[in-house]
Amino acid sequence: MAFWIASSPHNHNQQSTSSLMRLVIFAAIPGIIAQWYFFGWGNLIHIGIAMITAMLCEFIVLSLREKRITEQLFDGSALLTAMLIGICLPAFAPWWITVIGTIFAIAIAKHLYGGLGHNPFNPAMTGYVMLLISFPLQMTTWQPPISLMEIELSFSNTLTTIFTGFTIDGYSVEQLRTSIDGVTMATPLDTLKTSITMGLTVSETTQSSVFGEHFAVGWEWVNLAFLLGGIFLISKKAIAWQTPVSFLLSLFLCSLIGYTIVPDSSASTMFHWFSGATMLGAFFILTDPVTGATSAKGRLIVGLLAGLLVYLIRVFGGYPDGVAFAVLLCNMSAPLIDQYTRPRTYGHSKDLS
Amino acid sequence: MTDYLLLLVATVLVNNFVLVQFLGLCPFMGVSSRTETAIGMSFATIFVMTVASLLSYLVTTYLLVPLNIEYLTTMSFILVIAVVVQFTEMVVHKTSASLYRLLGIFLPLITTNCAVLGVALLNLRSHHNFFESIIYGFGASVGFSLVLVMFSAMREKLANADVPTPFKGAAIAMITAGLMSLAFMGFTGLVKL
Amino acid sequence: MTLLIAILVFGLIAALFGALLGYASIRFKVDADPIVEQIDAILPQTQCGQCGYPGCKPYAQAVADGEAINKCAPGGEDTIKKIADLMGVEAEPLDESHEKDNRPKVAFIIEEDCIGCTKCIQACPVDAILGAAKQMHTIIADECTGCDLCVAPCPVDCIEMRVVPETTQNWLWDLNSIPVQQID
Amino acid sequence: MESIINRINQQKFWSFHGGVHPPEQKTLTNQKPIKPLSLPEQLIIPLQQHIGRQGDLLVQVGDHVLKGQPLTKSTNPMAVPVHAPTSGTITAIKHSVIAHPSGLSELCIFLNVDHQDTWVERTPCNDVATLTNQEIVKKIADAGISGMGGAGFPTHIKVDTKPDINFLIINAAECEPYITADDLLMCEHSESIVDGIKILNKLLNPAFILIGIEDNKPKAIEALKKATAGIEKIHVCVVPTEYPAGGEKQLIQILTGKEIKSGTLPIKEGIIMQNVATCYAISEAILHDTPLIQRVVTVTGQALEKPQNVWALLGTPVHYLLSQCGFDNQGMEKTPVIMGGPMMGFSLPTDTVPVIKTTNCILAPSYKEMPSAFEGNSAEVECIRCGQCADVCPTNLLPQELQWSAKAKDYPQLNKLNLSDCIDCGACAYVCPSHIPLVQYYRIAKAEIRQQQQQELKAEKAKARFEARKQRLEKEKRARELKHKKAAEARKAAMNKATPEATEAKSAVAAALARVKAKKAANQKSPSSSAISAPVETTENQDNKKAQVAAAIARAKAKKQAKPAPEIDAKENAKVEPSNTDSKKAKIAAAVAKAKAKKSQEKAPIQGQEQNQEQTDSLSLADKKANAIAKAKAKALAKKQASSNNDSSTASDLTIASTAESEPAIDEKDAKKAAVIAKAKAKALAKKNKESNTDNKVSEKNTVNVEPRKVQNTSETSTINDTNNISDKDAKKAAIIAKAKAKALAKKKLATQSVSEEKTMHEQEKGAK
Repeated sequence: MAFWIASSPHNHNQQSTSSLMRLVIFAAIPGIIAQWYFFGWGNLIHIGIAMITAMLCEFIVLSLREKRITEQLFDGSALLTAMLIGICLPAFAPWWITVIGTIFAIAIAKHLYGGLGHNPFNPAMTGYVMLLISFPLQMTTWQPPISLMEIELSFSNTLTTIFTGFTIDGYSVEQLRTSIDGVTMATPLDTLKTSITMGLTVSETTQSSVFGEHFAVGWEWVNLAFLLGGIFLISKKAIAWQTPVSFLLSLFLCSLIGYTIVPDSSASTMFHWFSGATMLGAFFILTDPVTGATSAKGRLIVGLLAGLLVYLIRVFGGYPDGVAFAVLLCNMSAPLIDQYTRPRTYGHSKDLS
Repeated sequence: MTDYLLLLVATVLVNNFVLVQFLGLCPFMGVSSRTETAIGMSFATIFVMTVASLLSYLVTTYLLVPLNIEYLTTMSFILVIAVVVQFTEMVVHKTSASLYRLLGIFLPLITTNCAVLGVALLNLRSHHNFFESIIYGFGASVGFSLVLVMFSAMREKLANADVPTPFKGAAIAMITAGLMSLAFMGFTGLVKL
Repeated sequence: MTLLIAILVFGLIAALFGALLGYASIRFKVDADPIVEQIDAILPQTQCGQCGYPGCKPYAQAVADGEAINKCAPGGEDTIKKIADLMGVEAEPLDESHEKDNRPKVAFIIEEDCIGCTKCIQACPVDAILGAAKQMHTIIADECTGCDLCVAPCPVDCIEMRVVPETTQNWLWDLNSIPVQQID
Repeated sequence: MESIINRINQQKFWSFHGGVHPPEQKTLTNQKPIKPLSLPEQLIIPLQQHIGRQGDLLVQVGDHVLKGQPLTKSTNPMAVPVHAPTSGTITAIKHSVIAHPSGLSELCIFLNVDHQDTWVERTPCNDVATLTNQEIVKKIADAGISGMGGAGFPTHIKVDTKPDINFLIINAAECEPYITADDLLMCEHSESIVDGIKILNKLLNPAFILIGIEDNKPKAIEALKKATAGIEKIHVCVVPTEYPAGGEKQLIQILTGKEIKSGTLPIKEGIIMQNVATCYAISEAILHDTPLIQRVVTVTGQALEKPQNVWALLGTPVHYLLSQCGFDNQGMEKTPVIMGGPMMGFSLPTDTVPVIKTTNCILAPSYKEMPSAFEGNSAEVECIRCGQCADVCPTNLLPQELQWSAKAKDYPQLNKLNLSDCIDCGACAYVCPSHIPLVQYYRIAKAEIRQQQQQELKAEKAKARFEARKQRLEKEKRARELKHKKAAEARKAAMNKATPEATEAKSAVAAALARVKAKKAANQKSPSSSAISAPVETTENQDNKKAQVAAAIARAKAKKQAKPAPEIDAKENAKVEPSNTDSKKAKIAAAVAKAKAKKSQEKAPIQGQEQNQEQTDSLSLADKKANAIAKAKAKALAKKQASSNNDSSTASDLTIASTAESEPAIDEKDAKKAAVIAKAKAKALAKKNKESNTDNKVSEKNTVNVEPRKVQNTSETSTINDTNNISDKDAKKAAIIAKAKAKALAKKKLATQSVSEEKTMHEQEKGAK
């Protein structure tokens, strides 16, 4: 028995990083369930593949770097990254897409920089963008919502499609993606972009079945579920409220301005909110504290910037959805924003003489 | 007016000199270890590139073309750039000795910064008029400055990161630049000129 | 003919630009290089001469002229890093010819043994030794820079360098070094 | 101003950024009354219990002291005295582990309690109005009162300020969890506290007096409201409970909405803050003439059976308090015992640490209630930049960025991020999900920055001295050249003409030759002559000089002969050593033996019996000589001192190496020089006293400025100490005396010096808070 020296403070609120990570993972579950309900097993399988790859990759890298494996392997950060990649990928993307993306995310985007806490770019989004640029074909194999699909899609069918490219009955991905009316399905955002480029108005475009009754079949509910999860996270103070709020606000304003100026070729504000990866990005990706801005003001600015970028890329850019790019671009500017948004320290007011 | 604005946006973001066209990588890697230095370098480069593209336009249009000696373009451009850089160097040395020292060899090296010559030559190739030349030069340098300053802020943050030894220093900076380039791919197709 | 014109034109441009630069060089003339002063301010001013120069200022001058930056033993890694920052070069490890231990020290005269030869007084670069011929000498600890230049001249070896003891004033919050009491 | 008063009247206050709500755990102790403790067997009283300087010792080992008797005396405004907490006998004055996070040792007085608890004579004062402000301030200073809330800033300095005071804020917030010492003090002694506040009111005459108290102490609020009922000026301000509302700057911000500019003191805004316990101590000191000898300490934590507030005498060892409260650490592998609260306290390395003036809590947590106190830094994982630390920081810093820079030792960046404004409150580390000991990183960085600044100052000074020396050498060189030139001319002239000057020069040369001869002669017969000259009190300097020369030569000789000596000799010598009664002799012998051993190891032993014989002979000779010389030296010095004590011309008597011509602060330098000289002198004196225990007269005669008693003290304490340490101890004691003397010499300097010191103390206090 001995006297024990420790530095003050001696007590602690007993929170830990891994519990924080777990909370974020749990908060994403409603969204995943919604995704499963509307789009079938595809993304769940991808999440599974990604998680296994992530854990293996994390284990190998950690042992190469001679780190405390037991603690860092289970801190939940790798699982969270894997989960985000799995959610984002098109449901029919081949399995190796997930594997490559996850390895890139874990090994290069995260561990080359020193692991958790040091990575300047969000690993999941870095992996996703890398895939998007390198494998454009595979990355656009979006699956239409189950309700719009011609072919019955079971778990085993999805599984074989992901691993072999064909269902058990021998349907190819292309066939699967063909909808009832014989058109290859794309995401609502993609559809919108293509038709506007072809000179159609928004109201004409939204006649298409992918848009459904409200904004986009399935997507709106998935986004709503993520929104709920996000609000839960904010209420638990696991994420800062500034980034999602300013991001959504900025996206809302941009689309409102666009809609007011040219209503014919601009989608509604709510369409922007409830399609694509808006809510996932707002609450689960942009709020990643490691890669975001640290000060409250900085977070607001990052959110505004992200909203603007998402809108610009969606409306003017070459890609249908801009969340992943916007996240990376925000990650890039976050350190600079941080440098210029430091809060005023107590006793450093200018009017104090 | 809109055309000029679009040209500016296109040169700053879509066809960013550093991250998309991969010009001017030497100072991009060299003077990005501190934000302060990077900002100084940015101003110097903005000045040099804008003035150089202006002067090179004048030289081409009013000397080389009338006199039919276009084959001396590169040479005359180098002359113009060298003078502007020298001038800038003197001014910087006078006004901010510490910045002068921090920029070190990279200040005179603006002369050989391919971005500067690149701007002049690309102006020529795209048949830009007087204002377009200036905007193109300015836009290119602003794009260069933007990513340089961002990159320097990131590198300051990275300085404290626990990067594995083989990747320390330039290696991780290169990887970061690559990932930034990846992110800038998002601007593809943003402006169609 | 075109060749001639080309030469003429280029000559003219060159002359014009030359004149511009010439004017600028006068207009924006920089007088002295303040870098020596800045380096000197970084150096610890022990005036110990371990760098091979007779004092800190000469070494600062030498560094400005391209001497290696890693020769200041009393300053240690900190000083090297600062000079490296200032000069815009990579920091190097301390020159190996110096001993590693650069904890702060002060000279101490074992007063019983002092014979009052004043040799150390002459050696001290900062006049931190007090005494007179045939009188016992003593070190003004507050002024001593720990350069150990007085150790060698002492004929009776009565000067030793002592590490400055740790007090509550200069304690650096090293909790691990605190010995704890064992209780049973 | 008006709005502030309005808001105070409405009990509507401001708030500060951030803050946390750690579990309060105050119910462990706040229901039980303050328990008076029985007297412990031994008290350990550190000489310094506050920020500033330690006072000069007034007592010595063996003295019997009465309760309340001052043990030290302050000569410096920044020093406050300590008093005997009870009557007893002083058994030792030595270094012991003090109540400081470093666990380092400092000088402490060990007092064996005689259980009589006899007071010194006290003169209670019934009416404060009869005292002048100066008298009150002096009484506060003499009572040894320093701030009892945090850092322990000497109170008499804080209350002796001139400018108009808008607010006197009494800090009763006690925001740290677990601690209820102030709470109970307010419940039980609210009248005395208000008396203390009245005294402060008389001294400072502030526009308003605000008592800031957190709303988790309803009883104390009640008691204070009752006690202050009739007084218009005093407002009891109940503020919401939030850590760290009790921080000086935070409480000011809550109560007045004002921010104190970084690097300045609240007094600049016309605000002064005092702790409630300090108010109590002031009223005790003024009204009952009771110095600060005890305080309320919360002894708490779930490792205790009976956690309770106790009246602990200053100097009570922690183990006594713990045992009185039923400390049960059976089955615990690690025992964290924390002095102070769980947020800002420090863990103790041993349980012999005494209670001091700033100790408000002793906390012994169980593993269950405070697991992180047992973990240390082992739970630290990577920072994920979540920013929770920045959300809770009361000074609105960016703890996370500070942490990166602190780890990278990027001090300029830390300064840019205002690390110096951190108050060490620990809120950031409390919430950090990665369990990073942020505060510890900052403290290390702060200490290193402070050290660096000191080094820079020192470097600047060294540079100035170096330049001054260079100039002086240059001047001397020129002067010498000039002299040589003159001499050469004179010689030339002398050669040419056989003038009287020439003969004079010749005679001078002859004299020099003679002197050399005499010296040589002295060399040969030095053993006898110096031995004789020592006991006989010769007044001539020459003998002294001779003796010294002889000593040097003897030493050199010894050295030379020691060279070929084999190791056995050294051993023999060492054997002889203990038989020597004179410690001085023994020491010299030891030194010689050491030198000999060293030399013999270096050189191959060329042995011969004759050589051996000769060697031992000269050894004993050298011993004797050295001894005699030392005595002679000491005496001569003492004499010199006696003769030159009345004026300060001592400095000019000795040739001082350092010339202060180019120094701007000439006075200060002089003072310092004088101090060193005095030190040397005092040392010689002390030695003499020690050696010839009889002559008190000499010392009395010699000490005009220095009290004879003190000199005796010095010599006596040093004799009881280990002989190996003697020189060290002597030097220190001498330094104290010398300091006193230097002060007398530079009285003018004192004022300015103390002012600057005060400033630094203020800064330190701030840092500590």
